[in-house]
Amino acid sequence: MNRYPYLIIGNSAAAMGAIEGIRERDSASEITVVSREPHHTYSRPLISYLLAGKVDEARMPYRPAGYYEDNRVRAMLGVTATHVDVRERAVEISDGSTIPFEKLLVATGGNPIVPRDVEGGNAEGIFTFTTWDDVRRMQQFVEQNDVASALVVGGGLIGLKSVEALSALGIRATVVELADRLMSVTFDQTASDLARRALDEAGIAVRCGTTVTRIEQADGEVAGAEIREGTKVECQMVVFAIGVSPATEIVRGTEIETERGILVDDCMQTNIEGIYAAGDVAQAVDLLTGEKRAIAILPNAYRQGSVAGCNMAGGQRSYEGGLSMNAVDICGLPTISVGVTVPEGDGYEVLSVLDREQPMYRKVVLRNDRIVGAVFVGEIDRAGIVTGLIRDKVDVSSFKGVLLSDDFGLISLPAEYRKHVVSGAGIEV
Amino acid sequence: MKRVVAREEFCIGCRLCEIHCLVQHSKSKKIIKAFREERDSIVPGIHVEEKGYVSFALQCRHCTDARCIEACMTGAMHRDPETGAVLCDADKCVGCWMCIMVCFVGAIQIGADKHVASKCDLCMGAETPACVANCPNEAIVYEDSDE
Amino acid sequence: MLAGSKTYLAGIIYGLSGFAFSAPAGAGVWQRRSARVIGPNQGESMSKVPDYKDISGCAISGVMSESGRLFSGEAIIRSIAAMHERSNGLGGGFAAYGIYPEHKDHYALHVMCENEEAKRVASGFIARRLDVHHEETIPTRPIDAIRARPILHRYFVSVKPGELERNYDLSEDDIVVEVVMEINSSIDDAFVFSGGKNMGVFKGVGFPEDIAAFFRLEEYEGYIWTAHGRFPTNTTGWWGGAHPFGLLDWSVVHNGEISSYGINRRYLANFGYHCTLQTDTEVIAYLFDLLLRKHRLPMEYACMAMAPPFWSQIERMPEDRRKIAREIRIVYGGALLNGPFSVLVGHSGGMIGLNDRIKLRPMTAARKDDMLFVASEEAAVRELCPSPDLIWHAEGGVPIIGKLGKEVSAGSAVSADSAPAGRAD
Amino acid sequence: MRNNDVRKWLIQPDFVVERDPDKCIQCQVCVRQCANDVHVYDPETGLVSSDGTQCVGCHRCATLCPTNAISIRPAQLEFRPNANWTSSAIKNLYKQAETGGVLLAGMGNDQGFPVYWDRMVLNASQVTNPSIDPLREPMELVTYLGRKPDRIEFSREAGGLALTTRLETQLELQVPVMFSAMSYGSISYNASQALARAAKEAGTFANSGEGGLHEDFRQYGSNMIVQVASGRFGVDMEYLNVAGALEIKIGQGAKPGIGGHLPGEKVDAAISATRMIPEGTDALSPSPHHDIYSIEDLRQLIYALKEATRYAKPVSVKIAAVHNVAAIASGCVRAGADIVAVDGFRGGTGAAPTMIRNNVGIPIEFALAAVDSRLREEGIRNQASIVVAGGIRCSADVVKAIALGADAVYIGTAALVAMGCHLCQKCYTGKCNWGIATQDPYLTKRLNPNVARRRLVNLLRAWSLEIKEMMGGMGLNAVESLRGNREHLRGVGLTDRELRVLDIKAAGE
Repeated sequence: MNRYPYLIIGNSAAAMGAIEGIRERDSASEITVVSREPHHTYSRPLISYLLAGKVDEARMPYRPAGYYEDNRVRAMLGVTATHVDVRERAVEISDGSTIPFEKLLVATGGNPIVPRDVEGGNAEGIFTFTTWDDVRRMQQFVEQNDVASALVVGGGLIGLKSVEALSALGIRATVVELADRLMSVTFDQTASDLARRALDEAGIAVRCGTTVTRIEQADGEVAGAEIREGTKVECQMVVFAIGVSPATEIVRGTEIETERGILVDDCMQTNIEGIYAAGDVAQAVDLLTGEKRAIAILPNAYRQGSVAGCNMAGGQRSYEGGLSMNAVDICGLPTISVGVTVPEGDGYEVLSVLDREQPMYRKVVLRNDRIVGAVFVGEIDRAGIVTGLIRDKVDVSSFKGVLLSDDFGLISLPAEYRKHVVSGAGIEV
Repeated sequence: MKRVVAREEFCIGCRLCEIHCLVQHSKSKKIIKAFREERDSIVPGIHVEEKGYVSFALQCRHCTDARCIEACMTGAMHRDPETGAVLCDADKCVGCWMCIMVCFVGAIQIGADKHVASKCDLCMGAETPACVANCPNEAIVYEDSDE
Repeated sequence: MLAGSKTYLAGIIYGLSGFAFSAPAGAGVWQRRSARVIGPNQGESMSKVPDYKDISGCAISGVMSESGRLFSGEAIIRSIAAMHERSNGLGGGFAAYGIYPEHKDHYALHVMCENEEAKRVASGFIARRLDVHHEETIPTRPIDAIRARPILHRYFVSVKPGELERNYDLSEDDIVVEVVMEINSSIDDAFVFSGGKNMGVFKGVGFPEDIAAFFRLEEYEGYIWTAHGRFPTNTTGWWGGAHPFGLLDWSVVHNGEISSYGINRRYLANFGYHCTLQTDTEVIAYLFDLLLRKHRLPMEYACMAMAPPFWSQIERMPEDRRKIAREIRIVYGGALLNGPFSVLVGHSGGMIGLNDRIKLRPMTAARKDDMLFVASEEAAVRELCPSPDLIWHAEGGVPIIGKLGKEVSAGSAVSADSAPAGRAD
Repeated sequence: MRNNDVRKWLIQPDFVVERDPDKCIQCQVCVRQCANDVHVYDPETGLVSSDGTQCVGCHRCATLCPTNAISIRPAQLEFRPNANWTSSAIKNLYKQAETGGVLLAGMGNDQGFPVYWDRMVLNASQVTNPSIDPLREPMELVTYLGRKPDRIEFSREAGGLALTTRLETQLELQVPVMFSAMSYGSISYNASQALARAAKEAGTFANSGEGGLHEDFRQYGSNMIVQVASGRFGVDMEYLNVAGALEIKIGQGAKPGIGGHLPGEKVDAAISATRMIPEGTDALSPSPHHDIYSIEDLRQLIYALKEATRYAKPVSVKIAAVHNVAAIASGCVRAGADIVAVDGFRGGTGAAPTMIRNNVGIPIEFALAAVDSRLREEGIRNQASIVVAGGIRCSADVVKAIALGADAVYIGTAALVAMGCHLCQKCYTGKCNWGIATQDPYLTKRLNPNVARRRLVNLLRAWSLEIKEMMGGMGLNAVESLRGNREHLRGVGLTDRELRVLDIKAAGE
């Protein structure tokens, strides 16, 4: 049987990372990509910009046209892989055929979570927001219907970007968040307050500590919504943006170990030799805790894919661990949040500065004189330096006092680390 | 590839690198005109950090293992296949600031228009970047530093 | 210690500037005078910094029998005459070795005097200081081209035994030099122009072939002959100023200009030599005297001091030789003769031809049987020896050494190897 | 009032700083570069302005200004013209009336004495003697410094001739130009390092000055001459033995008869370790060596140093050019000096009393002529090399010095200028804006030693090329034929007496 040397299920950041990782070592063998979406690889986070009209479809591709040809990639687009046959080392696809492989990467990403218990959840005008096709559906809906207002359920990254996009289309938008703050995974209350103010100024209503309980229908279409305390929200469309779960269905029932996502080692390999997973579907080691955790962010996805690709092609590269982090521009307010920002338990030290007027907010969370988390709102230019300190687990006791000062920069760091960063780490001497 | 390497022991904090970077990236490329008309619309790709008598000029390291490229969701941040420089395509950048978040050197800034990231472009393949050419003390040098 | 010794003070060569300047302007053409054009300003102050440059183009030639066979002056006359165009009639001269076998143990003083009174005073002085074994007029014949001429007389002398006892620190040579110096410096119009044993210098104002005819040199027989034809560009010439220059039995004929004269002169002053003639040829004679007679350097190294190899060449030498060459350059930097020159030095033991180290003046050498020929031009050699065994252009800084009773030196053998094959007929 | 050189009552500024508003882009480079606070940025107006009161005329701001917006001119305020009471004489009186102190100055004598180098011209070949093209023919500048025997002796051995003369150690110079004594302390670490490295690269010597030799510079020892001065700073066995040669500093051209004083604030940890004195204490060099009150004492020190270095290092004695310099030099040679270094009255310094700098000592040209002639008269010229210093500005000065009789020259000010010095003469303030004569870490890093080294090497290279061209023109292809060859010099505009002292002819003779 003619086995495919490299088979990749998925066509987004992790898949591109894998292609590029493979191609660094193996420029000859064919790579096969199977994607259920019919599109050339595109930038998933750009969908909110597309919806908002800030970018056009021509700018959607994540890699240029001709990318597959240039990289000798056989792209099977619009084809859904349904199951991994571990014993036969083959993937079954929707038309019933199978693709035998030598090396497999599962990079199927995540599935948007839709609550099942919401009354009226079957109405027209309810959307999730993770794919290009979601944008097209929403655009079509907005064009065909008189949508004056919308409800976004979920105040995380996707929720905020979608509410911002809807707002940009002239739709009055409301966002509800079950937690007590926006971006609850990475923001603290203060950051959330500042973000909320920015949303307010953009005419976006925010309700925290609540969620939608019922969707009203009129002629099968969304006609409003009721949130927990009984308040009604006028809306003609609802967007569910309460998170994604790893798209592990393809390995369900196989010997491949999963928890929330597919468990991988630091080579991004599953418990089955030659089968790898990367991206939002994978549950890889967390840099800070050392535990395995699914962190659905693009930088991690690409890096995991790249590590997997390298190892699939016979290389030796390990993943240093993922770091939960987010950069998001909320209606013109730049924010960056990294790692543990709302510490729970003892042993943490929190430093922060706040200027609500600017607004400017900087906060770092330390544990054992190492930074484990940080939030930057307003001024973010030097945030990456802190990310580096977190990643490199640098003892900051000698310069703790200046971490939050206005002129914080590399110059504030110990000379040795600074030189390592400037002339060493950056260029990997 | 050739990279700009900062030598902090010789940086005199004059900031001529910043000034000439701005001029180089201005429309007129004439210093007085650039400062009169474009000073607020250009963020120099090089930035002098100074504390006490220590100072150095900082700019993108054009890392081999560039996290900004990995983190870029639009593909705007890319490596020039010819020069190896890490460049940000302003037409593609949407200002998500992922690159700023992952750059542990702190060498990427929010551009003057607040919408796209701004960084050193090594003067787009110039034989000598403007900052290096105009450093009076050779505190930044452009040299081959392939690992 | 050489410094301060009374021997080598002023006027060691047979000429003295102090004397020259005291001569009345417009004296006979043979007289000593400043080498510069004589003008109304020839006063005291200018005499202190005399011009040294004997700016001239010249012809030189030398012939030697290394076996010591005597041969007539006819040969050297033909050779120098072949280079007539290199002279302009303002000076010619010859040195001949082995010409006075019957007086070979006595110094032969050749004296030129302007008048009888000067000759009378000089003769008396010589007789008082030295034992005169024989004296005679130097034979000459009348020549149309030679118009003015001094009285020419020669004395065969030795040092009085008492003189040596009185001057215990001086050698016989030293005493003879002292006497000559005194004559040249203190007796008006008398000038000793030759003073070695069994050799003689013959020179005057005129083309060299005319001077030879005048001195009847074809009647002499010697084993070394050197000759000089002069082409001064800025002087009327005078008899004493013609080449060769002599010091005891050293004679020097020279074509060229010593750009390093200023330091060579001051270097020699460090050793008590005070150059007083207005010519750079003088320093060459002194340097040979210093390096060979006083410092007893082997001929090859004396020549190396005067025309040393470049440092880059020294670097490539075998270690022993490199060490010597390096020391010579370091210690004898002041003896380096810089500038274009070719020089022929005669002495009773042989003849040395030397070019400046980058060979800016011509010099051709040839050998046949026991004969060594050295001349400015190949034509002057071929005139005497149409088919030499070897003929070559001297290399810069590599001396051509003719030794009485010896083979031609290694230095010239090297040159012979590098001579074009077609020339070794 | 601010410290140092503050504007005092009655004293007008020396310079006016003009800023062309059409050119100034408010970039503040000048503000950051001026250690004297001449330029100020006002964040409220967003404008840079200048006040010339503190300006020393070092041109740092004008040189770095990217738009050439700054000009510095002498202050326009003139006293009523008075040939006797010049403005500098008057200002000096004001200063002294204010402070009651000795006037200080940096660098060399700046008074209008004749520059005799400029009154001597060089020779060239025409027609009768070919000039030599240094691009096509070898042209040798290699110079050996040290005691040389009068003659070389051989002994006859079985294999032939064997050299019996053993030459004493000589310093080999690829170019007859060395860097003068400038101590670490008077100049910065970077400047010292640049000089040492340049000397090594160019095949010549740098001189440590009297401040010891920093540990880091010992690796350049074979191209260093180390000084033993009256303060004996930093002198120990390692210091002496690591060097190529030793120099006993008796005097300095800028301040003959005066010692040195490095203020305690400049004596940081590194300088303290190098000089072997406590940190923060003044480094005082006595005026005389208190163990040398006469020539026989000098002989003892020379031989003590030779003993300490097993007779492997040449010993130089550096003296200031004073009236009877020839006799002193002769004495030094007879006392055992292998090199006599003579420093003329234009020699530089980090600090000297102005009156002494401007009025004591004689021009190096005369001193050199006198010393060379004297040693030759005494027949001891071979026994020592002559090195001259003090106002050598260009390669022609070097050629003239060598023709007058020097074996080599020292350059100090010229080397500093090559590194960037603008001769503002404020070395003694410690606020050298060019990073040379300062220990302030903010200022010292302005001198990148890699750049300074390259500039020094370039300077020596350029001078070598020029020296070779001039020698070639004279028909000389070895520097030893130029050395002491005064026939290649002629005087222009000199009196008979001056010509006689210089022992050169007048032009036209």
